[in-house]
Amino acid sequence: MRIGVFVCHCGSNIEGTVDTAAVAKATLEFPEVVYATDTMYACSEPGQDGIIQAIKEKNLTGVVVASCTPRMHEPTFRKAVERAGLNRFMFEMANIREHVSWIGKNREANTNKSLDLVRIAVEKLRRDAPLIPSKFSVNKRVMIIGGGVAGIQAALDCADGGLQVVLVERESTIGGKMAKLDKTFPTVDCSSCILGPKMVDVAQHPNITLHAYSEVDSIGGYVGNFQVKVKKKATYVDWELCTGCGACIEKCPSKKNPDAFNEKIGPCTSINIPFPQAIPKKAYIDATTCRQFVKGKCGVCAKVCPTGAIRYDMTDEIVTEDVGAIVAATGYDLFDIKKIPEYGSGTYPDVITGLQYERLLSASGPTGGHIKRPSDGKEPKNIVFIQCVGSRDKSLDRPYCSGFCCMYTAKQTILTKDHIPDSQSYVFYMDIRSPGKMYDEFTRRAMEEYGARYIRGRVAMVYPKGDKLMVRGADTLAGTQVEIEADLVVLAAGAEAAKGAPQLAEKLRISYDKYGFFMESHPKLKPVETNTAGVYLAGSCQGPKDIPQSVGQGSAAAAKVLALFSKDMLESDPQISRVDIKRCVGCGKCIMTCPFKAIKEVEFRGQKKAEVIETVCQGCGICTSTCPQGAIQLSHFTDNQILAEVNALCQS
Amino acid sequence: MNIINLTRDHDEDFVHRVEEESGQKVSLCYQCGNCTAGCPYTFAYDIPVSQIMRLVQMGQKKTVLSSKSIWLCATCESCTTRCPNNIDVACIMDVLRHMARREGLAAVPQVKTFWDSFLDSVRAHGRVFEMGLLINYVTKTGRFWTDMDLGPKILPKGKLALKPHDIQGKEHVARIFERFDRESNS
Amino acid sequence: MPVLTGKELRIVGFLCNWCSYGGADTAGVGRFNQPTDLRIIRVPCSGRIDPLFIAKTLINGADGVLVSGCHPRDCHYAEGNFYARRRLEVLKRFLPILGIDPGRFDYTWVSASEGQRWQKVVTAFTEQIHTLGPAPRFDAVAPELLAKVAGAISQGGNRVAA
Amino acid sequence: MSEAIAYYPGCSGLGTSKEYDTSTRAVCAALGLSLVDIPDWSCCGSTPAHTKDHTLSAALSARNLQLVSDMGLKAAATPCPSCLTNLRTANHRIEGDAFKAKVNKLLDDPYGGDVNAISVLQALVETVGLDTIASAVRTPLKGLKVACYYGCIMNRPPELMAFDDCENPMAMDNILTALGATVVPFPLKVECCGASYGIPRPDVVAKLSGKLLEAAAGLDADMIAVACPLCQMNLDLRQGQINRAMGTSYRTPVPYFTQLMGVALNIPDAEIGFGQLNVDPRPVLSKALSGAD
Repeated sequence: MRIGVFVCHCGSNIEGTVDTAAVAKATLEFPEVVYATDTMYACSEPGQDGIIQAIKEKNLTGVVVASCTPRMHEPTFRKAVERAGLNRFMFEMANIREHVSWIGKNREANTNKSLDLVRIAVEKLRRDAPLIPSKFSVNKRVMIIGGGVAGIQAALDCADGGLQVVLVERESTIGGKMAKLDKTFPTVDCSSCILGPKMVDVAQHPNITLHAYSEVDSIGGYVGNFQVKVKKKATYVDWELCTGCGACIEKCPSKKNPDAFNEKIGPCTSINIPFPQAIPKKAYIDATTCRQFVKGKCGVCAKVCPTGAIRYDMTDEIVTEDVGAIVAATGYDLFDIKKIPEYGSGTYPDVITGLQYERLLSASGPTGGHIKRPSDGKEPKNIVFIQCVGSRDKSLDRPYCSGFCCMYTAKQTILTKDHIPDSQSYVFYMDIRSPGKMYDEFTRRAMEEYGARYIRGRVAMVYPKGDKLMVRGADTLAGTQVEIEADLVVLAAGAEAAKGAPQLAEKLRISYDKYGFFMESHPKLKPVETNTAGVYLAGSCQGPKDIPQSVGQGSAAAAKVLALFSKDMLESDPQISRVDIKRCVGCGKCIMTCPFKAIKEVEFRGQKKAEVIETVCQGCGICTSTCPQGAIQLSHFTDNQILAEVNALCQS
Repeated sequence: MNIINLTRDHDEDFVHRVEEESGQKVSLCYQCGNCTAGCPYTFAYDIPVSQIMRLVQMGQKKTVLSSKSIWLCATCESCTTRCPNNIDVACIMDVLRHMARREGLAAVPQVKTFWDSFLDSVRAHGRVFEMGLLINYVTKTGRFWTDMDLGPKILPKGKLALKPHDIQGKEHVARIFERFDRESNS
Repeated sequence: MPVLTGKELRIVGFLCNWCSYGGADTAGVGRFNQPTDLRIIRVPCSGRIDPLFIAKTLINGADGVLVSGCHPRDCHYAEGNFYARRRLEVLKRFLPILGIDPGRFDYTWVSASEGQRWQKVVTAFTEQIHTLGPAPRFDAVAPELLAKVAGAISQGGNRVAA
Repeated sequence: MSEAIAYYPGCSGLGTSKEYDTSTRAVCAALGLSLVDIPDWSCCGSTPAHTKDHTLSAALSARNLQLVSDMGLKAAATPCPSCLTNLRTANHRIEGDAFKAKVNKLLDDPYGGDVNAISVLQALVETVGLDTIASAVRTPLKGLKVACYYGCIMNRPPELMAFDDCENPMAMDNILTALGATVVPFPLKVECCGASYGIPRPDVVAKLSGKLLEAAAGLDADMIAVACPLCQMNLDLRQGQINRAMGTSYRTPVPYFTQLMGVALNIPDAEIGFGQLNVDPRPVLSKALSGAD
């Protein structure tokens, strides 16, 4: 083999603490290295041209680039060597930036370590063989998990692009958090007026299949060919027959259940349609409160239903959907305000969350859009808003900013003044975060035009005094303690990962951070991709986002899916396991351990042998370390290659 | 109001000393004001506790150590309990008192006198002799009216012993103080 | 010269591509300073790591070996790290039989988002190896012994058998 | 009979809070909680010590913890939250070897760090248990409305005290409920009373304790049950000073919770020691228990 080594300066990122020229020079001592040079930016156009030119001029048959992480630019350089006529797998990288130059300033140690990393890359490359990808067909259906505004947008864009879409929603209606909002910032648009038509589009789109009140049970397969089992939870109502007339709701005798859609500040019936614009507009029974289930007798809804749709004997059902790509758009949940007992949430009914306040503001909410405080139904005059409740708080393991609370609080002060002109809003804040088009202007309007009094400081405690709530906080700008006698306290509860998000991530085989938010492939450049091919993200499941950001991501994820499906065949990664049938004894251990069922048993001249199904193998190499004979080897991560790397490091 | 020249008047050594002696990292404070909001003594302070934290961050040794606030903190732990950044603010207040003592500063002298009288009593008897403590404090401060009204309420109940209950091992306790004095002077 | 004599020890890391290698990248992007001893070998999954790699690395003269994969349940390949954990646990128990201080080997789980955790892991492990000092030179380990250990470990690595 | 616990009464237990000490001893004896006196215990140093120096403060506490260790016991209970905080803080800081060495340098007999300090309240709730307490009640406190006030450091900071909820503790509430009393939801359970500033800054105590009396009165509580000698002194003995400063006229009894337990368990009056308090709870108590309101 004739190997060329290219050591990148990455401007001063590497060169600052690594003597790249010395590294390049020293690599010429390595076996089969015939050419070595340092280069300013290996990934730039001149950098890549330099590699291509060297391959041609020096008749190189393999290339090592020592630069940044292969997780960043391995595909870039593979394409470059391919352009020069080499097989793109005759290429290795040494990560001398993230793993060397950025984590220490000792130039001598870094230079030395860089040389070591190039040494193992060379040893690995010497044992690489050209690989040819094979092709497999794509099932051009996409599943969107989560029917909030991000999922709705992704579903509509994919469906408009001609794809078959399966939308899975955990609740009985799509709409997500946005459906619960009264108005949206900074335009004070009516939330259900702008979301409602999109929800209707979902219902009417011929390309969209909606599974509401359903959850993803398990996921098998791989990009282009996933099999998703969806659990359709029992609604106890035959939705083919239900017309959404509401007769059952009117007559249901169990009327005092906490209404999840109204964030539990209003009651609802056991058989229910969450709100008038629900999609699908179908009733479902909550079996935990329904008298027919709890007491064993009632049957009122069955009696009054004009279409005879009630089915008390309905059970959960599993349906399997075959899709080629999946978009996760599972949103967020609110921080549990009971975790801050000094604010009295859970103890004092007039301490509520911002989302509960939205329901009090909403005309379709439990108070018909009149702001009445939960304890006694009185109209509050002094309303205290507390920001950062469960955000930016290390002591609660919620150090991140939830992003949208500053804005929705400003909106709520404006709406409060509109609803109750003689009211006074107070906002305790630490910093106002309003970086968006017309956002900061909006918070200023809340103060300047609507008279909201902003107090820079946090609240230490809320306690009752008579029928008021005493709010004791600080005004750090004045350097003083302040007290407010409030009628209602609204907590801007922060966002956290949706319940069950880590479990879904495990089914999708994508990563999540320590808070349960899904990990994107690259924080800057691949915000809606994941590290699992064919799985994309949209909206707050990746981190807290407001509506326009979520919608943008929904469209972005749809664009990614459409681009993926623009090809009829996909290329598989050829870095997969291969069986040496001379060594295989047919013991079947690899078949048992393969997580993807990618190895099958075949007969070869009367003997059992293992065989890898090329397009199914994902290249994890578990089989290789399981095989007692060393007969099954993961290409480019063979035993010989890894041991050669080990030996290269251990030689002195 | 004074102008603070941040290039010249930032005493970084003071910041380090506070951090070392308290085991706390003062840069964690983002000035939310929760400590001031919850502090029962804010009304009595000359500088609210969140601003004490800010002034420590700014290396304003003299202002901090001459403040009354550090002598009025009762270590009620409200600030420490509620700090969103898990800073033990009460411990920092304690450490600031230690430093002020070493600098010979005590902006609320009667508090320091009371505490010193208390420790003198423990040093002499092994336990606090409450009556002796009161007499000692009154003599040192000249505040003869202190709690005079309480005398008739408490004396007939036999609660305030007129003689100290010395413990047998009071020399052990005295030796703790002696060794401490020696260690702090060495 | 692979390590700086007198300053560095020979520490080899086996990291899975999806979580821990990414975590080490995140640490780099965040400029979280680390000791320079560790050299990382990238593998697709911790399940790809044959315990014999580790044994051979230590026998061939490394002073320490660190393995890191995805957190349990968070494996990119669904269950590779379960296999890894099983095998590595068995290996830990067999190291003394090979005459190797088990303190020279450790395994951990670091996700791609945990740059700071990676910094801590590397720093602590490097310190641990420096406390142990350079590994004693090995005279060739009897191949039969290695084969025996290999057999035992692969038994441990097989879910059905174990 | 549970395992014996060393008993650390604290200096005020010999003086200003005698009745807390006698009622604690009597109640624990009646409930089978064996408290063993620590021979020749000394002062923990209280607030004045930790405001002077942390090593000195820890050494004064550690002397007593080592005496407990010498008794062959693993735990010490104290009725006083201030003592408790000092003993626990000493234990916590001594976990650091450097600090431990500094502390032991001041001591005649080095302390190993092996004695846990808890409050009498915690021992009653966790070692004796609410069921045992409830079944020992002879005179239920039916009709009595009580506000339970824990003081600022019984539960704070939570990492150090490791007992009950730091914002809304319930241990005393639960005990009084078990005794048959009606417990009002007192919102200022952990607000500071003014602590040891009664002597140097009585104005501070008047304001802070005044707020507590006001809140209890606002909830129609017959009395405020307390667990801290300093709180008791500020709220009870200084009630007159508070009334003068705030222009109020409260006469709210402020008994120790152990005294109320004593009533419910039919402990002799001498050990309950209501006569030692400034505002005598007995009139209010007998009125409430007789059902005449």
